[in-house]
Amino acid sequence: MNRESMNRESMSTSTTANAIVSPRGGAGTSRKQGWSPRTESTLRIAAPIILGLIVLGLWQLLVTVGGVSDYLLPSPASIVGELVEFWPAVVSATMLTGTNALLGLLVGALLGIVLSAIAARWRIADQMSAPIIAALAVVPIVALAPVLNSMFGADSQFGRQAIAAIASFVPVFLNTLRGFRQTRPVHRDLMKAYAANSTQMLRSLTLPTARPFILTGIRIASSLAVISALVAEYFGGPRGGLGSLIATSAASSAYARAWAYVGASIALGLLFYLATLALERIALRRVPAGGSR
Amino acid sequence: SPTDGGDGGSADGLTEVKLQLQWLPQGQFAGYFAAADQGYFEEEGLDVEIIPSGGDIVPQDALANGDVDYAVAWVPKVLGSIEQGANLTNIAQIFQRSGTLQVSWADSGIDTIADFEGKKIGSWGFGNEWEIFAAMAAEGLDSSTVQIITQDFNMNAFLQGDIDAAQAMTYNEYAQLLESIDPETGELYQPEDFNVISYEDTVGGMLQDAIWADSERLDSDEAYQETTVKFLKAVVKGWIYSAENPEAAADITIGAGSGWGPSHELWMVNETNNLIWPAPNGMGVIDEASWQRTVDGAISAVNETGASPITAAPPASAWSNDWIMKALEELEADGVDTTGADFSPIEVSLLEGGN
Amino acid sequence: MSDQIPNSAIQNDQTDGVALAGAAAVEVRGVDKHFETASGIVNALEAINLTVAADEFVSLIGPSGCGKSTLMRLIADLDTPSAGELTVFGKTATQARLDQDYGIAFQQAGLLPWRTVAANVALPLELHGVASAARRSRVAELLDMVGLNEFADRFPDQLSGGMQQRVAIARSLAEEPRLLLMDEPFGALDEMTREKMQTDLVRIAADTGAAVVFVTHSIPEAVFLSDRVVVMSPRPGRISQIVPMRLGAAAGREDRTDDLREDGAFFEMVTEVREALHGGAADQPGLEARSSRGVDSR
Amino acid sequence: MSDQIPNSAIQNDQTDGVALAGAAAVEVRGVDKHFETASGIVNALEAINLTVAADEFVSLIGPSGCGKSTLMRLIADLDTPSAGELTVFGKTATQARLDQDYGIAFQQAGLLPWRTVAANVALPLELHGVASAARRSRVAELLDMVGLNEFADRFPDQLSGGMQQRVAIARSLAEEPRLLLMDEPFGALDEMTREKMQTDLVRIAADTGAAVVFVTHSIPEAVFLSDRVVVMSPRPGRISQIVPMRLGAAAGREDRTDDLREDGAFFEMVTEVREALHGGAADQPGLEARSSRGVDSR
Amino acid sequence: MTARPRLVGGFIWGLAGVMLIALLWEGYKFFGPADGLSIGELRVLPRTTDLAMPHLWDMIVRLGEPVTRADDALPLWAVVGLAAVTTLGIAAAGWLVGVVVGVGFALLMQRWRLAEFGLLPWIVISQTVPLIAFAPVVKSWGSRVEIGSFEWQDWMSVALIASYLAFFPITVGALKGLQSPDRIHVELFETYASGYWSTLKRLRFPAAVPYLLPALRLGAANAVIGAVVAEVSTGLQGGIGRLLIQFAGQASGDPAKAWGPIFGAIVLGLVAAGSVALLSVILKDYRRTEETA
Ligand SMILES: Nc1ncnc2c1ncn2[C@@H]1O[C@H](COP(=O)(O)OP(=O)(O)OP(=O)(O)O)[C@@H](O)[C@H]1O
Ligand SMILES: Nc1ncnc2c1ncn2[C@@H]1O[C@H](COP(=O)(O)OP(=O)(O)OP(=O)(O)O)[C@@H](O)[C@H]1O
Ligand SMILES: Cc1ncc(C[n+]2csc(CCO)c2C)c(N)n1
Ligand SMILES: [Mg+2]
Ligand SMILES: [Mg+2]
Repeated sequence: MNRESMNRESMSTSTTANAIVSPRGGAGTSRKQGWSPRTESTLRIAAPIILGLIVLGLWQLLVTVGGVSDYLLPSPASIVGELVEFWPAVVSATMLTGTNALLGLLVGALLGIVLSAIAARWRIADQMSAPIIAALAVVPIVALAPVLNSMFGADSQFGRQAIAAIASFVPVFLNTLRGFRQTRPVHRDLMKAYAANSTQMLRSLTLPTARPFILTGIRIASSLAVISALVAEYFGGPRGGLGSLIATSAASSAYARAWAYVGASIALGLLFYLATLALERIALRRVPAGGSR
Repeated sequence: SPTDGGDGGSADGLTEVKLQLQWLPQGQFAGYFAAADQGYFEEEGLDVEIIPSGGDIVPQDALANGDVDYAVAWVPKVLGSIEQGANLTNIAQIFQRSGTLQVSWADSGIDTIADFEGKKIGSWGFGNEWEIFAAMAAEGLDSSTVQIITQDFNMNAFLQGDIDAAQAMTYNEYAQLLESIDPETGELYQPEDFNVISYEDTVGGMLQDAIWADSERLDSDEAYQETTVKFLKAVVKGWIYSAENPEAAADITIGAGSGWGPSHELWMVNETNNLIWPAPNGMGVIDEASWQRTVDGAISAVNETGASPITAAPPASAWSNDWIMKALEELEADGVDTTGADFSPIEVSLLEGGN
Repeated sequence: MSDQIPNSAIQNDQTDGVALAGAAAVEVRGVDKHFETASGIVNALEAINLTVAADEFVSLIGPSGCGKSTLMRLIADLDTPSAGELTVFGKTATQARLDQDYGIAFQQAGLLPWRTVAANVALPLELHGVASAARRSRVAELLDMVGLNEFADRFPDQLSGGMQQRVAIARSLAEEPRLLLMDEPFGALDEMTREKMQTDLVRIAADTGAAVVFVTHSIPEAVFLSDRVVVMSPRPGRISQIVPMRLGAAAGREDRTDDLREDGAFFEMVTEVREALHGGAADQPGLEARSSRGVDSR
Repeated sequence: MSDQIPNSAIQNDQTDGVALAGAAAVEVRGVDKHFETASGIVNALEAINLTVAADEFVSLIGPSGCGKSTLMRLIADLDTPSAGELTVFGKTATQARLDQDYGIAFQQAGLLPWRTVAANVALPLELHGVASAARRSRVAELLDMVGLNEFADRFPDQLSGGMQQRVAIARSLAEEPRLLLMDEPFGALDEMTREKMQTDLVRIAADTGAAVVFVTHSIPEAVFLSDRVVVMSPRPGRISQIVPMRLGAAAGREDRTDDLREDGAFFEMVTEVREALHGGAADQPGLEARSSRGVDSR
Repeated sequence: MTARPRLVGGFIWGLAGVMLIALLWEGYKFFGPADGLSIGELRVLPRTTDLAMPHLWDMIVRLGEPVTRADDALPLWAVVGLAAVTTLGIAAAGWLVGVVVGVGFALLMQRWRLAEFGLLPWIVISQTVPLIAFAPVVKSWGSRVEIGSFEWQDWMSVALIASYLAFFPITVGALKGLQSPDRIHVELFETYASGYWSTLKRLRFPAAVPYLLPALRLGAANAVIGAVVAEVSTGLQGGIGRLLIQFAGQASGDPAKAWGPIFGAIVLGLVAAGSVALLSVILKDYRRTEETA
């Protein structure tokens, strides 16, 4: 791996990725903590749920018994109450923001894959894109939102979708590029020995090798897309999405309602995350741990 | 808690007070900065910290949470908070009039609220939209008959035709329009280029910048009561200074961190003065009719999710003229004119970019 | 009769009774190969002369870094010689590659992890446009040959190392190549599996009549499999000796069964290759620091 | 004289003239080891009985999965037996580990890549609070022993595989353990380097007088190194035979030079172990699908 | 080829990439339709007006001009630069908090797998909560902290919010890193009867370095993004976030000015990520990976 790709790699969010995909037990963990596989898979599901319930319970207790006012800290019960009361608005807002995020994710991921294929193929394209990618990776959305609204018009959802696309593009690009560079010498030799042409090479080797990396990139991008689409709503454009409703509710101190919308946005982010995680799991099924070695 | 409001004191014997603004430092708040700059607070024995806010800070919540002693906020927004359980009192209605406009192009045919139907209507959201919904409700329109578009920090969306009628404050966004180049002429836009609907002239007009205090402390905390009167006295003096010395007031706000250019800042101070002065009942005194109009409007306004800022009239504790009256009396005793009888605005010419 | 030969001489190259049917499978004449690296030029191969007859089994043996893999890669046209001439069945190496005249297998099985066993074996057929029905029957046949038809639908990670290597061999045989190139194909296997695979390979080579060029580190393996063992020495990589195998009665491929491994003639040949190897090798093969991580092709 | 022994019988275990100085280095009595896995219980070891005398060199050999590594890990107290008793120098395995009675080396050198060669060898000394001066001189001594003092300041990735393995061996000897445990330490090396390392190991073991338990897949390696070769068979892992090495004149450790490898007695013992192995092993060792990727400890 | 010419080559090509984007901007601005290109309702290519896409030279010239016509006004670049330094300081504080919290969580989860099971899903979910939803809460709660002579400052709220974005990649990277030692190494330390802390110091932390470095770099970029967003959200004075809204508000009359803080934010992010990259030079010996012979 050359120096550049090393830098690239470090900039990507892939570390984030793999730890979550393959929470490791075996290596790096002492055998003395061994649970049977069944206990382990039970705990893996039960532990977070129990922890969540405990925190939720404490929170409710704090408000109902602890004397913290419901105005300062809305209780879970009142949040659920608002959620029920404003359910149609919650659903339509979630749909709107979700659609923006999904479109952004799809376009951003597609662009990321295509452009990284170009960067992987031509070194010059890689070097030329490097500063731009680096800049995109660090630019705060708040900086871009007003500009994009001016460029594409504040009356359409395009600005939000563009922001979600930019946010998704970066991790997909970086991970895919890494994936394209993972083909093993033995496989490349093999394809050459078969006198495979470049299309066959791409279809039979490069793409399948990169696939887990692409999917890891998409998974990282998924919740970013949601949060970006949502935050972009704070900066203009048509109303009706989760972001503008959170802002409006909070501005009138309707915090329980604001948190109901926040809850919906968490659920949306989680839905995106889990959907892409499932996709990744399916694709990773056949690739030995650590992607391709 | 840092909220001394009368019982704590700083090293030099002054009482520490925190005032939460509802936006960044700018001419809209010139009176408070002038009072600080001219030493009016100090004369009253107060050491006032003026705290600006940003996109997501809700000033009345900072007050309700006890983070600050007083807050500047629009009435309909605070009414919403009061209904949610905040215990706040309007102690001085600084702006006597609504400064909100809905601006459209001169040739757009949008001359009244009724013309909004089917149009793309801009608003900042964040609770600034209730006047629109209230005015529309009076015309029998609801939020589903228009498309509400959130405006960002500038008027580009309007200038580029993304929205048909944009929300604008007389003292700020309207000036932004007049500081922009018309690409067709290469010159700045002129007032004739626009149709302007002022909410003050509609049923939807609502009371805006008011000073809010903590109701409980007003009831029970004597030191806070004393501080409140002193504080209001200084504030009134600050606004009088701003009315009489708009240029100097503009310089003070720029010095306090406003990032606007000098011409825009001066425009803002001047237009803000226009919303305050003259004040026939005395500056800061709450006009019961205007209050009632605000409450009615807030009850009738319904946004696209079906939410209203308030569903019922606020408690009586939501406003009180006691404190401002006391302050005005003391000032008048000193021979200060608190009605701005001879106030007259100045002429401000805006330069490109407000610079 | 393992006489030390000068590097340039190849007279005894074809003296051991192997009948030449048409062109030789591989013909290497005065081939050099240099690599340019960050730390200078590496002379991987120098003055290599070697002829492999059309149904001959030739092993390359020598210490690490002596250029065995490099020579094999030149034959496979995965690299080009710096000097000299190299033909495969009388054609250029490139033409032979394009014509798919050889099958190849490496130390790592190199299976594509996302393909099933059957799909891995089918890969070369697929790439060369063999119709799907023909492909299926050929794959079944090949898996039969390596004893894996029960595992056709498994994925590589569900197989043991030995099984993976068999799949790779089946794949290398898919297009009935007249030449098999194998670079330490059994290097990663344990001794017992390895012996089994050797026996299988001898059988398969006999069945198909293909020529084989086989790289190995194991002397018994080379002896067991080969008609001739080419002993190489490093820095620069040269052929230091070519040892023809004289295994008495068990010289025919079909006779090379496990019994041969306990035969006196076998041990004799092992000793002979051992001596050839030690005669030509650097004295402390392990003691040299690797020049650079990148170049190790394993 | 490699008689088939019943698994429970260990009579001939100590009959080959090795003088017992105090407690045996390793004493394994009726040990079983089961693993619980997702797909059921694996009987890795069953009814294992073995005694290793205090200066004896014992090799474990057997097909993949027969439990060699597991047995070694039990001795090292990296795992605990499911049943039976196991003592090291008369103490429990845990106590022996805490007392640092053994040194250990694995198939992979397992050097810490961020430490220099010297710092890697110094690691156990550092962990046990040896003063820095003493540490330095001991490290120099050890690197001398494995012939690597010139490379003290290199990092592992700058060394060849053989050199890395020597560093690992130096590390395992750092605290002069009376017992060396080695799990296929030469498995990844090429044949020639491997022979060199074997010769070195025999010398080092003779110098230090340590007992050695050595896991290998290579019959010649086991024969060359060992006083006794323990042949194991899988499913469940058992000791199928223990073959004492009778290498004639070259039986003493100091006499095991490279000449031994071409000795008739050597080939005889190789054949004997081969037969023991084939007698007790499953017939198709390569043909079993790996149960799970994770458990292969290589 | 040695590394230096390649680095220089990369730099030149990178510059060429930036030039290409500039050329595309101006080229499109010249040839593109003033109102952009719409497909149906959706504008897919931006408007080319000076309002939406100012000339690049205007942006550059604007940087050199005084920020306002006031007598003592500094040039725009100086104002942006000062603000960027302020934000960098706050982001650095947030990053440090993120490092402490992230590594702390990672240690906890590495030590007890139950903690990993229980916490990790929530840590993932935490990142789907829109920052903006709780920025005011942080500010409000922070303002009530007063311990002795220590009084909570507003910039600390911003730093805390920045740390919320920074801690995530660091947690995940550190966890993966701490779990990364090969089983062979863990067991080696076990055979040395090495205790938890000693193993941590000599094995787990060194082994975690290659995972930590990219995570720390990602954390730095995130800290900057978080700081900027929190500045916007809480209205903190003096930083680049404040300038972003301030100048966005002036973009109708002075479109080029709004780009000043955007460039500032990008440079800021690159500097932050770049300074962490310096760490990897210092720790280069820990980036050596094990070579299996
Ligand atoms: N692509 C390359 N670039 C530079 N040097 C190379 C390259 N490939 C091989 N070499 C060098 O050429 C020499 C021969 O390498 P080769 O891989 O052919 O040896 P080998 O005999 O196959 O060794 P091994 O037994 O370890 O596989 C070595 O010194 C190696 O470092
Ligand atoms: N931690 C474990 N969990 C479950 N099964 C295990 C575990 N460790 C080993 N096994 C199983 O125990 C049996 C013996 O394994 P072991 O690693 O000891 O074999 P081995 O003789 O060392 O094999 P090899 O020659 O491949 O190293 C195998 O079937 C293996 O799958
Ligand atoms: C995010 C955001 N929130 C509010 C406003 C508008 N605004 C800020 S203060 C204020 C009262 C009068 O100035 C108004 C209307 C905006 N432009 N952007
Ligand atoms: Mg090789
Ligand atoms: Mg093993």
